[in-house]
Amino acid sequence: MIVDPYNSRVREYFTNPMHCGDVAGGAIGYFEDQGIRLRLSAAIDGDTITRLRFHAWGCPHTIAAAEATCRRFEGGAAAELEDFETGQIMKDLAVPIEKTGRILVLEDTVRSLGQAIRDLTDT
Amino acid sequence: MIVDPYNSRVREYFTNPMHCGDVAGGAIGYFEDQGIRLRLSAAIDGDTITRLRFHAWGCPHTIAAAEATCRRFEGGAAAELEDFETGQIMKDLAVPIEKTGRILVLEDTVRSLGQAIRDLTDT
Amino acid sequence: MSADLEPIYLDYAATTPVDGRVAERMREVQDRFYFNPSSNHFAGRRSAAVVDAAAGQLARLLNADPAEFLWTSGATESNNLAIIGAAKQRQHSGRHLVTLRTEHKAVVDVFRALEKQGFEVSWLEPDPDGRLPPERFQAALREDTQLASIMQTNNETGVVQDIQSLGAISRSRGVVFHVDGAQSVGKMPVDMAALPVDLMSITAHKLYGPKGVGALYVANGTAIEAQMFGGGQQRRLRPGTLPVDLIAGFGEAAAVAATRLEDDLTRLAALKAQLLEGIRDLDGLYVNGPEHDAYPGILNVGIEDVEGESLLLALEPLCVATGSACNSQSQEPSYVLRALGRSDIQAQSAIRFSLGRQTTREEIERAVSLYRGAVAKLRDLAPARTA
Amino acid sequence: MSADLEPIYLDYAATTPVDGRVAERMREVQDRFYFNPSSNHFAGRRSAAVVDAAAGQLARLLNADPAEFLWTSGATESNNLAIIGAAKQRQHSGRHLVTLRTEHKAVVDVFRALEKQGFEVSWLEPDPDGRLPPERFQAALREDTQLASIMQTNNETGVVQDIQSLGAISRSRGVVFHVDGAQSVGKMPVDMAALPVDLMSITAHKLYGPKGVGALYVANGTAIEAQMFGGGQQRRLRPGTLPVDLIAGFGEAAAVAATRLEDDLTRLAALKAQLLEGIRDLDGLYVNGPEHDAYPGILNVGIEDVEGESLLLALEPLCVATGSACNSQSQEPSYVLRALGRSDIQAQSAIRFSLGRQTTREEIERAVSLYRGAVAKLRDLAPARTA
Ligand SMILES: Cc1ncc(COP(=O)(O)O)c(C=O)c1O
Ligand SMILES: Cc1ncc(COP(=O)(O)O)c(C=O)c1O
Repeated sequence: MIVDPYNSRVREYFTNPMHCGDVAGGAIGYFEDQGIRLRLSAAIDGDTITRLRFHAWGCPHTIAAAEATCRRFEGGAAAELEDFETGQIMKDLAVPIEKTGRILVLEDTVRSLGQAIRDLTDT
Repeated sequence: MIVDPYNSRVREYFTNPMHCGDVAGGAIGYFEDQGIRLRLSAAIDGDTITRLRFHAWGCPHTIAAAEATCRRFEGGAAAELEDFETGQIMKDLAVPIEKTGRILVLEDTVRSLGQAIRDLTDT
Repeated sequence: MSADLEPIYLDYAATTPVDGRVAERMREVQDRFYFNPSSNHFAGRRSAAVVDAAAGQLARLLNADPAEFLWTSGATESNNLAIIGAAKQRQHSGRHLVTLRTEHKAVVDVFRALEKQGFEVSWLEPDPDGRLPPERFQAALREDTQLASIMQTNNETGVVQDIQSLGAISRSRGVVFHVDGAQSVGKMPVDMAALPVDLMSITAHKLYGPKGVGALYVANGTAIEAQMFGGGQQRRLRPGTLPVDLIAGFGEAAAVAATRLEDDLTRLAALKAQLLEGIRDLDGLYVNGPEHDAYPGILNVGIEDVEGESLLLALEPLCVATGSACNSQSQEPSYVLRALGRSDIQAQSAIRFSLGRQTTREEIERAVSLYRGAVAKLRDLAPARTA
Repeated sequence: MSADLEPIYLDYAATTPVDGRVAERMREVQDRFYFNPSSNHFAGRRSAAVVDAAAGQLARLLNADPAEFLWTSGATESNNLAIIGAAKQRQHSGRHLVTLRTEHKAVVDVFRALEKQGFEVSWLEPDPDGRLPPERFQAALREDTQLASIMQTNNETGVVQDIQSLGAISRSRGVVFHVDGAQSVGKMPVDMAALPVDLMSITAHKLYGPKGVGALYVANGTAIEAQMFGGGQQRRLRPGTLPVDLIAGFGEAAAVAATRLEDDLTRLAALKAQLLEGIRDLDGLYVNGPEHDAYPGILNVGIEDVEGESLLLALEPLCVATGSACNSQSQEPSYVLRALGRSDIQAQSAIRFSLGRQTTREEIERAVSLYRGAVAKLRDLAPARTA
C-alpha cells in the first residue's frame, strides 16, 4: 500500500514556508545531526516571541516541521518552548517512524533556542 | 513454429474421401498395426484395377493416405501396386516423421492387396 | 488452415476472451497510469494506487485481505512459487510432499523437479470419477510431510475436490496446503476466510481477464522462499516492474466475476445439460469425470471406437480440446484420463467441451450436430471390426 | 498528492507509455486471436502464428534468428533465467561467475542468491565514469569461470559498456556471456549477429511496448536449465500460457523501434544537450557517469549541498528518478553512484532525467526552470554552512 508520503500539511508548509528566514540579532537555536541541519532565530519582547524564523536542510518533513514549529510558537510565551511536543508534530505531519530521529533533532534545536533566550533574558 | 499440421491435400482427402467404401466381392488387402486399421478392396478387369475402395481407422494422415492410394492406383495396372512409394506419399501429404510407421502399415496393406489379386488371378 | 473459418469456440478452459469492461479499464490505465508503480514520484504513486485498487477487487471476490496477494505472470508461475517456495522454506523440517496424480502439468512437473532435488512425493490416486477421498489424503500425511497441493477444479474433467475437508486435515497436521485455483477462481464461489488454505494459485486469463498476469494468494503467516531475485517489489518475494494495466484488468475481471458468478453457473449448467442430452444416446459414449456436481463449464466425453485426432479435425470449425490445453501439442494420451482408468485409446478419443459466457444455445446445437456428424463419418470410414 | 497535477514525465528509463501502433495491434489480437497458442485447433494455431510473427519482428530488430527467443514476463525474469539457468547448467565444470558492481538489482540480487548457494562471484569495479575496461574484465576470468554478466546500458547513468570487446574476451575463454539489454534494445543499434553474446535479457515496457512481457535471447547452442516447470511450452524452458496479445505488442514495438532508432537517438541527443546546457552553470552541479558517448536518453546529475528528497518534491510536477526505478522506494543512496565514487550525500542528491519519444523542447525548458527554481529554493531554506 503506497500512499503519498506527504500529507497536505507537509505539502503546504514545504511549498510555502512563510517563516523561512532570519531574525537579525535574535536569539538562535542550532542543531545538526541525522543528516539534517536546523536553525531557529527569534525576536523577544518581554516574555513573548514576537518573530520566529527558521532555516532547514533536510527532507520535506524536516522543513515542514520547522515551519510548523514557527507557527506554533510565534506570538506565544518563550516559556512554551518547553512544551514542544514531538508526538503532536509527528501526528500533524504524519512523519514516518523512521524519521523520528529528525524530529528529535528539531526538539534539540527548540530546546537550544529556549536556552539562548534564557541566556539573553538572564543577562 | 506451429503451422497447420494438415496440408490442403490432407484436408481435401479427409473431408471428401471419394473412395471410401467396399468393392463387393473384390480382392481385399487388410492390415492393422501402429494403432491404425486399413482395408483396401479392389475390382479387377484383366490386369486393370477398375475400382479401388478403402476403409480406415486412424489419424487424418492415415485416412488421407488411404484415399490418395485409391486415387493413385484406381484405373491402373495391378502390377503397379508394387510401385507403392512411401516417400512420395509422405511428401505429398506432408506426413510428419513420427507417423512414418503408419505409412508403412499402408504399404503393407497395399502389398497384401497385391498378393490377394495375384491369388485371385492365379486361380 | 482455412483462413476464413469462423471458430465455434468451446475451449474456455484453455483461455477466455477479455471481458469488455476489463478491456476498457486496461486501456484507461495504459493511457493514464502507465507509470512504474515503484517510482518515487506522484505519477508512480497513482499507478501504485491502481494496483492497490485491483488487489481490493480480487480480495473482495475471494473474501481475503488485499495484502495476501502476490502478482505473478500466471498460474504456472504461481504454482512454481508456491510449491517450490514452501517446500524449500520448510525443507529443514522434512522433505515429504503430497499431491494428486491428476493435477495440471504446472503442478505435476514442479513436483517432479523437486523429486530430482531429493524431495519425496506421494502421488495420490483419485477415484474413477476423479475425486480424492479425504481419508486417502489423511492417510498419506506423515510426520515429515511439509506441503500438500490439491487443485480445486480439474481442467480436463471439471471435477471439484473437497478443499474444505482436505484443507482441514492439512491444517490439523501442520501441513502447508496449496490449491491450484486456476479453474475455479471467478467461476465458482471461493471464500478464503472459510477455506483452510495457505496458498492458492490464480490466473486472470481463465476468468475473462488478460493473459500474462496471475496471483498467488499467500495467507498471512505463511512463509515461502522467493524464486526470483531483483528489485524490492512485492516484499522481495516476486520482483519485477508490476504490469499495472494487466493487474487493473485482472482486478476488474474479478469484480465482474463477483457480480455474475451465480448467473454464469446457472447458464452453464443448462448449456452443459443441452450438450450432453444431444449426444448421450450415441453408441459407446461416456462421460469422463463425474456426471454430477462437477463444474458445469466443462464436459469431457469419450466415445468407443473413434480416433481422437481425426475426430478433432472432423469437428472443425468447432474449437475444443483433446488432452489438456497446456500439453495439447503432444499426442500423448491424457495422463489425467489414464488415472481415471481409461485406456490409451479411450483417452485419445476424449473431447473436452468447455463453455463460457459467450456460449449460446445455438452454438451448443451446432456442436451437437458437428459431433454426431463427425462420429458417424469416422465410423463409416472405419473398417468393420470383423474385417 | 494533488490529484489534478499533470505530470511532466521525464522517467522513460523507468517505463515508457505504449506506442499507438502497439496498442492497436494488441487490441486486434485481443479481439481476434485471444486463443491459447498451444491449443490443438485451428484457432489456437492462428494465435501461434501471431506469436511467430512477433518473434520475427524482434529477430529483425536484433538481426537474430526468431527461434533464439524465449518469452518471459520481463527483464527481471529473463535475468534470473539466464544467470541461474546458465550457472546451474554448467556448475559441474566450475562455480566461478563474474559481474559488475553497477548492474541492475535484477542482476545483482541474482548473483547474491547464487553466492548463498555456493557459487563464487567476482564483483568488478567500473571506472569513475562507469565503464568497465576490457583488461580488467579479462583479468577476472579464471579457469573455472562459467558465466559473466555485464549490462549494455546502465539504467541510472546511461553509460554503455563495450559489449563487443567484453564478449570477444568471454568467448575466447569459453565463458558464457550474458548481457542485460533492458535499457539498450530498441534504443540503440544492437546486432546479435555481430555481437559475441550468448544470452541477452529484454523487456518490452522500456521500448514503448506493454508491461508484463520480456524475452531472453538464447544463442543457438547455449544450454540453460529451466527455472520454472509446467506445460511443454517453449521447449520446456519457460512454460505457461503465452500472452499472445502482449507478445504481439512487443513484436510491434520492436518493429516501430527498428524504423525510428536513428531519429530517436538524434532527437534525444539534442534534448539532453538542451537540458544540460540549461543547468550546468549551477554552482556545484556535476554529471554522474560519462558526459560523452553515453546513451542520450539519460542524464544523471548531482548537485552539492541540496537534499535529494526535498529536491524531488520541489521539482513537482516533474517526474524524475532518484536512485534506480526499481528500488526507488528505498531511501538508500544508490549503490551504482557509490561505486562511481560518490558519497552518500552526493548520491542522494542525484536526479536521473530520462527522456523519450514524447519529450518536447518545451518540457525540457520547464524541467530546467523547475530544477533551477528548486535548487534556489532549497538553498534559500538551508542554514548558512557557517551558522
Ligand atoms: C488447473 C490449471 N493450472 C494451471 C494452469 C496454468 O495457468 P497459466 O497458463 O496461467 O500459467 C492452467 C491452465 O493452463 C490450469 O488449467
Ligand atoms: C537494466 C535493467 N535491467 C532489468 C530491469 C528489470 O526489468 P523488468 O521491470 O522488465 O523486470 C530494468 C528495469 O526495471 C533495468 O533497467
